[in-house]
Amino acid sequence: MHLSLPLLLSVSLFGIGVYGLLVRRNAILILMSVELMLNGVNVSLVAFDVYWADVLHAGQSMVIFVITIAAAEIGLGLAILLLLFRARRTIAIDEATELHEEAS
Amino acid sequence: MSERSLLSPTGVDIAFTLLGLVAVAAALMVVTTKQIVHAALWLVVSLGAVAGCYLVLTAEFVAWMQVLIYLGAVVVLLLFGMMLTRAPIGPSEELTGANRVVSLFAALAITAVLGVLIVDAFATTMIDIDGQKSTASVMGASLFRYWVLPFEALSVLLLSALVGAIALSQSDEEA
Amino acid sequence: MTAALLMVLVPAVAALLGLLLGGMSRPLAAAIAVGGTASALGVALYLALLEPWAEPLIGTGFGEGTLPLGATVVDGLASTVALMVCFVSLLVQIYSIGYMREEPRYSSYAAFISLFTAAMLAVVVAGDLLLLVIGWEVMGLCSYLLIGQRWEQEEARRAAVKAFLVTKIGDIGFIIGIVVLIGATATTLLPDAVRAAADDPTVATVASGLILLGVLGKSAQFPLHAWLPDAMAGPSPVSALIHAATMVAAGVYVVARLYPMYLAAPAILTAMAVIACVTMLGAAVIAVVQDDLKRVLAWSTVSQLAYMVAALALGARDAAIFHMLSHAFSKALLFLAAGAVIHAVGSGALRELGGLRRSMPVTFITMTIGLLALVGVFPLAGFFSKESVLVAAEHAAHGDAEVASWVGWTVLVVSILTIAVTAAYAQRLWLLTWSGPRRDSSSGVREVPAVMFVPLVVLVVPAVVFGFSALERAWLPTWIQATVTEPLGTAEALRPEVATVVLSVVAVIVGAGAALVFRHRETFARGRAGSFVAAGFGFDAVYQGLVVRPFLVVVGWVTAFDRSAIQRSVSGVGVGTLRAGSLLQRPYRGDVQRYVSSAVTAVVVAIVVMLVAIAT
Amino acid sequence: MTIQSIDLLTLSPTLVVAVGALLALVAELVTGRGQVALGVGLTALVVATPLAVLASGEQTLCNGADAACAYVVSPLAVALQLIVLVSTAVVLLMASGDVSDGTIPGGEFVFLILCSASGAVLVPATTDLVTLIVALEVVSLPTFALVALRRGEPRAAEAALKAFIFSIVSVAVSLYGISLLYGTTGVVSFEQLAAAATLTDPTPLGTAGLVMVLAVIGFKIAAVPFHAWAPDTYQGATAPVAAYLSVVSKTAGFAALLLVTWTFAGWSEVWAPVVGVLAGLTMLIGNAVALKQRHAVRLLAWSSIAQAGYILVPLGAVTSSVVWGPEVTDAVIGYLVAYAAMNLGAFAVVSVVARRDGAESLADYRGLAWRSPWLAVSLAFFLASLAGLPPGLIGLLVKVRVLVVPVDAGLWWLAVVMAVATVIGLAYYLVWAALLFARSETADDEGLTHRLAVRSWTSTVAVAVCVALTVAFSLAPSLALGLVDRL
Amino acid sequence: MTSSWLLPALLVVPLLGALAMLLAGRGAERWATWFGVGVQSAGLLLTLLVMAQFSQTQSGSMQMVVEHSWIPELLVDFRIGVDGISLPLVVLTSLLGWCAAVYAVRRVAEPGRARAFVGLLLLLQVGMLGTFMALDLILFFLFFEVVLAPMWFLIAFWGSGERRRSANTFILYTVLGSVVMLLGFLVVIVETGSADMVALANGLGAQMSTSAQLTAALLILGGLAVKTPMWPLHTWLPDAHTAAPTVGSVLLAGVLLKMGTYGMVRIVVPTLPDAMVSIAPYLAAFAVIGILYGALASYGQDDLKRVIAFSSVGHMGFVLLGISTLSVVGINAALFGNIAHGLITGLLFFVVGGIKQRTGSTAFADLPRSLYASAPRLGFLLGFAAVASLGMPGLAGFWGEFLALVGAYHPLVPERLFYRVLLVLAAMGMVLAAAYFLKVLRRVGQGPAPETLLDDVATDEWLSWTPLVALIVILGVAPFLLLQVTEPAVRVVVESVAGALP
Repeated sequence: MHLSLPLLLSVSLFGIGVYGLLVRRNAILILMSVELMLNGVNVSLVAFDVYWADVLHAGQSMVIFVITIAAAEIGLGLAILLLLFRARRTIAIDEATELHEEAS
Repeated sequence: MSERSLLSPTGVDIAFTLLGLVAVAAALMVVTTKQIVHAALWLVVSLGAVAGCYLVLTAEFVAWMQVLIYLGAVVVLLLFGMMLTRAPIGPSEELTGANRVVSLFAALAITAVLGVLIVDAFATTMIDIDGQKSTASVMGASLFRYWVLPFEALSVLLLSALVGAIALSQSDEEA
Repeated sequence: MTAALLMVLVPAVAALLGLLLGGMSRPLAAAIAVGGTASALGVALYLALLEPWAEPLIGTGFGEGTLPLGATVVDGLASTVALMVCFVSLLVQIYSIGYMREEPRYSSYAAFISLFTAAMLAVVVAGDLLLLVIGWEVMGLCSYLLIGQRWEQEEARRAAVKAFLVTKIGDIGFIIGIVVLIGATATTLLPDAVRAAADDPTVATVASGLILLGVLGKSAQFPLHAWLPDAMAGPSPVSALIHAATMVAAGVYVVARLYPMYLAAPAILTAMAVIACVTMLGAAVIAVVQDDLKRVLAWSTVSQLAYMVAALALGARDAAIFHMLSHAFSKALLFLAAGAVIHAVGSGALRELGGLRRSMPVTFITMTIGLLALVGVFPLAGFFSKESVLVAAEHAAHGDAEVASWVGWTVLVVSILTIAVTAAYAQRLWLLTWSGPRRDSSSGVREVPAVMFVPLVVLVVPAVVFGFSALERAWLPTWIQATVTEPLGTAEALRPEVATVVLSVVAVIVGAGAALVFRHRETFARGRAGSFVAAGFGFDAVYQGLVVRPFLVVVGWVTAFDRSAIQRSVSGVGVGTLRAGSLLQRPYRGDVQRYVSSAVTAVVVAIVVMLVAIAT
Repeated sequence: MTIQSIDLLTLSPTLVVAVGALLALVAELVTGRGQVALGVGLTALVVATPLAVLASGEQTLCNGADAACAYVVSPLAVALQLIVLVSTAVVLLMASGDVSDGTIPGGEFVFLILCSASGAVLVPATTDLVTLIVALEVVSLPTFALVALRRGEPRAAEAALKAFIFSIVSVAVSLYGISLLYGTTGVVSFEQLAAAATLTDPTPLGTAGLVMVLAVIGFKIAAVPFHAWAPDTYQGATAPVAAYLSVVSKTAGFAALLLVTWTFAGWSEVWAPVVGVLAGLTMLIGNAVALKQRHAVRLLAWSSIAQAGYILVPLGAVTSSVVWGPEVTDAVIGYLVAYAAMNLGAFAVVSVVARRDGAESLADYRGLAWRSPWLAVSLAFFLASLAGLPPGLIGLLVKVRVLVVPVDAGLWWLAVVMAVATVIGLAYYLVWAALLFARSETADDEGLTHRLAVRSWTSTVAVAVCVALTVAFSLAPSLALGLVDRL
Repeated sequence: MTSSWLLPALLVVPLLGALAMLLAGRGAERWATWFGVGVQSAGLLLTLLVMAQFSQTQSGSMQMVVEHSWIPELLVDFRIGVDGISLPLVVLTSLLGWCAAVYAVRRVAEPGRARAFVGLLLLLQVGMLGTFMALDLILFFLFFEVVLAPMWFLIAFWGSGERRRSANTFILYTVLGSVVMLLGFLVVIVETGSADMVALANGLGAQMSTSAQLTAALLILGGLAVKTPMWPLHTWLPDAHTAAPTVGSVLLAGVLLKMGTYGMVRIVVPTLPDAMVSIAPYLAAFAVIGILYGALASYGQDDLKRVIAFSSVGHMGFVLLGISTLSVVGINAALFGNIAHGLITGLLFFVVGGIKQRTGSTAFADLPRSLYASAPRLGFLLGFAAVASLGMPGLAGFWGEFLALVGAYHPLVPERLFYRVLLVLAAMGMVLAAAYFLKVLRRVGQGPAPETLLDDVATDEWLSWTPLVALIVILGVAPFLLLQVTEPAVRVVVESVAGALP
């Protein structure tokens, strides 16, 4: 099987995640886009792990760790979002701009 | 494994390509759909397709982990998040932000650059799939032989995420 | 500590004491001043007794390793001039006691005069070029301070600054000259430096030319003469001492001291001759039309100094020194007498004087003798000294001097003419002051007190007797001819010659006669005060236009440039940074998505740039 | 199947801190008072410090013959661990005031800080990219919760969100970079990667991967393209948390940078120019924007961005003539140690004044010298040190030590940019120092003094510790500049 | 055996004094200024001891050297010592510090902050003395910077007029200069591997390649030129002087400016001879521009302090000319000019401070006239200081300028004719100097008889000023007293440059 197939998949997932991250106004959709980016990374890691037939399975172990990290992050991210929602009734990113530079 | 150009795929290639296309299409829908709930559902489809890809790549344990944690826990969490933040059910216009052009340019740029690099580096390389089985036992062995430190560190990470989330969700009234 | 240095330090210490203690009481200040000058005269006499003309007294200075300072040389020339300086200073100090009775700040006045005496003596006995420069500049400072004594009046303030700056312009040449001399001959000792410079014509020309600038400034020769007439704003004793006898003569003395170097630079000598002729005649003509008693005498001094410079230019150093000494006595006498008249009448304008013969007999007699000496009537000192200059001019005309014969002829002719004009303004001065109807303003005039007219009488003696001392068996030639820098040759006497005597007598008669003829003309008394000539041939306007105004324009440019260009450039940098700060601050409006998009773009750009860099 | 042999003593610093976190949480649940949790936390840190020094040079979690160990404690690592431990202790001291008056829940606060600290202690000792990323994640995740944990400040959530999003994006980018590096070399451990880097020239994919790995490091040390979150997050968070972010999390970032740059020393022509340009931009933008600040914590945020620029300079100056080695690392560690002391001190004083007088903007600091002379003098001392102006001697000496590297490498533009940046930096530190001693026009001096009484003694101890450290470094600079050789 | 505890004591005494002032409670306000005088007197005593122990014959070699390593990582050793070049400057600093302390006893601008004022003065003293004694490049740089913070505080909080803006311009300009100088030092340290000034001076520096020497020299000279100040880097000086309090201006003009020229003679000339030989003509040209520019600009000023500030630019121009000749006479002239300028401008600023205290302002627009009559002694001192400053032979000011001209006649560098042209231009500066000082005396000293009399010089002012007046006269009449001390040391410096000459 061609190595470049999974890599192309990972790059496109990564790119789509970046696009979603930069364009979506709703915070939760941003989290989703980040998940896509991380999945892109995971595909690439697995592909390289299988390609190198790594004895240590560094790639696949790393994927497991990445998945766990993603889960932890989503948990905390949602907690922060809820806090923000409770404070400002909206989770649109471009409205969360109270902290900024005053042009003095 | 004989060198074969990209154009003469074997069965494995075909399966992987199909699953890949499904994943990419679903991902595109996630970032473009007008309805927030549909986005979550498309995410499920995309992650499922990726899990399939892992299976094709003989990364069996990782595939099950993907299904269990991502589809099971993460997406469910996201849905809960949407409910709690009273996301509108029907289509709502203002989901995509203003600087669309810049974001598109940035995303395309990073994809194009990395894509070119990858194709240039690995255009003809093949993966020898048969003969490799990264089942749960194999992964378990390598995890606990080589990767104990990150494993332990992750436990601290999860615990701190847990406590953090709880502390944040306590409303301001009680101590 | 050689005796010469002692002679210099005594008046200096007197000046210091005068400043510190003088404020307490007038008599104390007067005592310190007169005592100091008297003891200086005593030391000068003691030095004279050691026959310095036979064997010059060399004193080494201090700090021999790095910068030797304070070396002194006393030879015949030095001790003679020192005696003259101490003598005249003493008389002026005594005279000032009376003259400055009502004036405020007498103690600082007397102290500055002592300081001046010390500075002049420093120049006279200077054995090294550094002591010479110190004396030279401190003299300028004292002249500035004393001219500005009555600084309440505006013209005194302006005159003081003008005097200092004009002489300072000359002094810059002087200092550069000294620097060149020290640099070229690698020694600061005067005798060695002069001898070394005399051997190398280029150094001699450059150094003597530059030093000449300083001499022109101090001796008020054209073109740096404009300050002397204005200096008359100072008290008369100051004019007598500084602007007649000593400081203005110091220039001549310095040239005499460095004479071998000048002899080695004929071009400079010719220049000196030309300048002397211009100044001589010009000043005399201006003197005729002046309307103030002291300004006439001031222009007369400028003219007489030109005689000395002319003598130096013709290689006759002894004649120049002889004329300098005789002129010192007679001009000091005239200024003190004029001071007495102003003190008595209250104003120096010739219009308000007249018919004072009976009311001020002593001043009348002494001033008349002074005028006769100035004009050069036999047997007074002026006659012999002027004749010695004319004789020197005649010899130069016959071509046996270092300069070209045409120079000798011009000097001779111009001198004769000047004698005539001098006679004219002397006669006019005498007539307007002493004869003629009594003015109402001079009704209550009485003779000045004794303390003022005694110095006048004392000064009459040298004015009369000094002339004979230059003849055959007399002491003067041997004294002034003996200098350290030149071997002691046979001192031929300064005898007048028949031809020049006849010419000068004729000139005197013509000049005096002209004055008598025009005495009834109404402009005679008033003179054309505002006229072009009276204003020194409009030289002041030229000086103002060529020097002062451009200077102020440049000052304006520089101040404007400093305040605007450089200032703005400095604060500009500051303001620029602040503006950059606010520019850089603008993108941070709080939208995290915009931050992230710029971060991601930055990563992509970095990757592309590094790929290109690696590829090359 | 042999389980990795674990030598607990070498691992002890990380373990003690992690266990301390748990104990603190339990203590708060049992006694119900936040101060006890702080006490437990402090003891854990105090115990961990000597252990860290003892563990110098050890290594553990090695498996089998080739002894490729997972946890290696080089002297460099110990130095970084010391900075983390001491700084966290000072942050805890600072936070006692906020904990006692309820703005921060005591137990959770200490737990989260210690979890993050244990990650920060782990980072310098990692030996492969996987553990490195996990450790970095352990450091940063708790900080978002800490930032958000500020009762009575609605903007805290926004601050945490900004930091959170920046973090996950930069982690994602770095992970992708790591996958590319893994792809081109097939290995993740630093030794093997280093061997690969010295043998082969940088491949295009490797270059891209390496540049992308710098992303998460850029986020942690808030260097230019990844700095935008810092001012908003510091302003939104409480002062002790901001202090923690600006010192400990930045130290973890620099530890990662040192490890990555050591690994890829062979490919220095890839990362050195990038780090150099980032250093230049960070110094200039950090200082220039700081000039315009009117809010105390925001100014300190921009100042800490600028200071990160200075610390990057030695690594940016690595060229063929100046190779990655003690000359570069001593400069980085030296500056980091001094920066920790100075910056923590400034934040300590700001936290006291902010809590006591509700002082937000610089104007509130006018005439502080008349109200509390000791606080004002120590703040002026810290600002002078940050500016590099005597009496803040150590600030100047570490800048000199950093400047030597680009001059030695002949990188003139970097040396000149740093020189100019220091001068711009001096400007805004001076403005603040001038305000401290200015005669305060407002007559309400008396109003502020009565509230003086509320000050808790622990925050004074925090300020005192920082002053003592900075003065000690000023008098004996080789304590900071030669820290690594001493361990 | 020259006891080596003297020099460290000279630094430690004011440092302890400053700390005491910092820690002293509010009660110390009353005796703070007297404490300042006590500490400075102790410093002066120690300086006299140093002078006594200093052997004039070997003034070329470092004496009383104290040396122990401080920061090995930066090659920094705490190495201090004194030789013919630095001893006079150390004495000048101690003397001016003492005069300033005496003057400040009853004349601190802000009564409430005497402790801080004295503390800052003592800290300033440590910085100044340290700079002149340091024998290690980085140590020199540290002391060079120690001076900035106290001077900034003095100007910003005790000054007058737009003190804050002037203080900021002063410190930012000087820090930029010193940072540039630091870059130069680092080039030297990196190239030669040593930071010891003495070793660098006799030979180690000369081994550097000419291009490295040139870069290092340009950087160091750039930094020092800001401090000197050399035209066109002088714009901070007038503002700083106008805004500084009297004591601040005295120390700023009296000592801080000398650090620039001292640095050149001690570091740049001997360590980087090849570069110095090629840079010297440009330095001379800038120096002469500075002389003329300073004189012309000060004639056009409308404030007494600004006139004196620009006169300093002029005088330091002469000092720079002296240095740029690279000859024994020239550098001796520069060092003499340093001391003379310190004494004279110090006295001038004291007198102007006295005038400002009595009349409330120093601007010509509202200064009363005829000071000679309203306060005769103060008028005399103004006159004396002005005359000394315009370079009247017989007073200290003249020798610095005259010997610089003599040095310019025979420069060690080949461009001899160029230097002679500069010599003439510089001499013209003297007459311009006379012009603006006489304008000052005419405007301030003279004028119509005054109605009201001002109170004349008080005893503490006499006490503070007489040493300066005495020294100006002594050095004027007997310049060899100072020249004998500096000559051997300068000869050593010039020999190390002579090797680099074509």
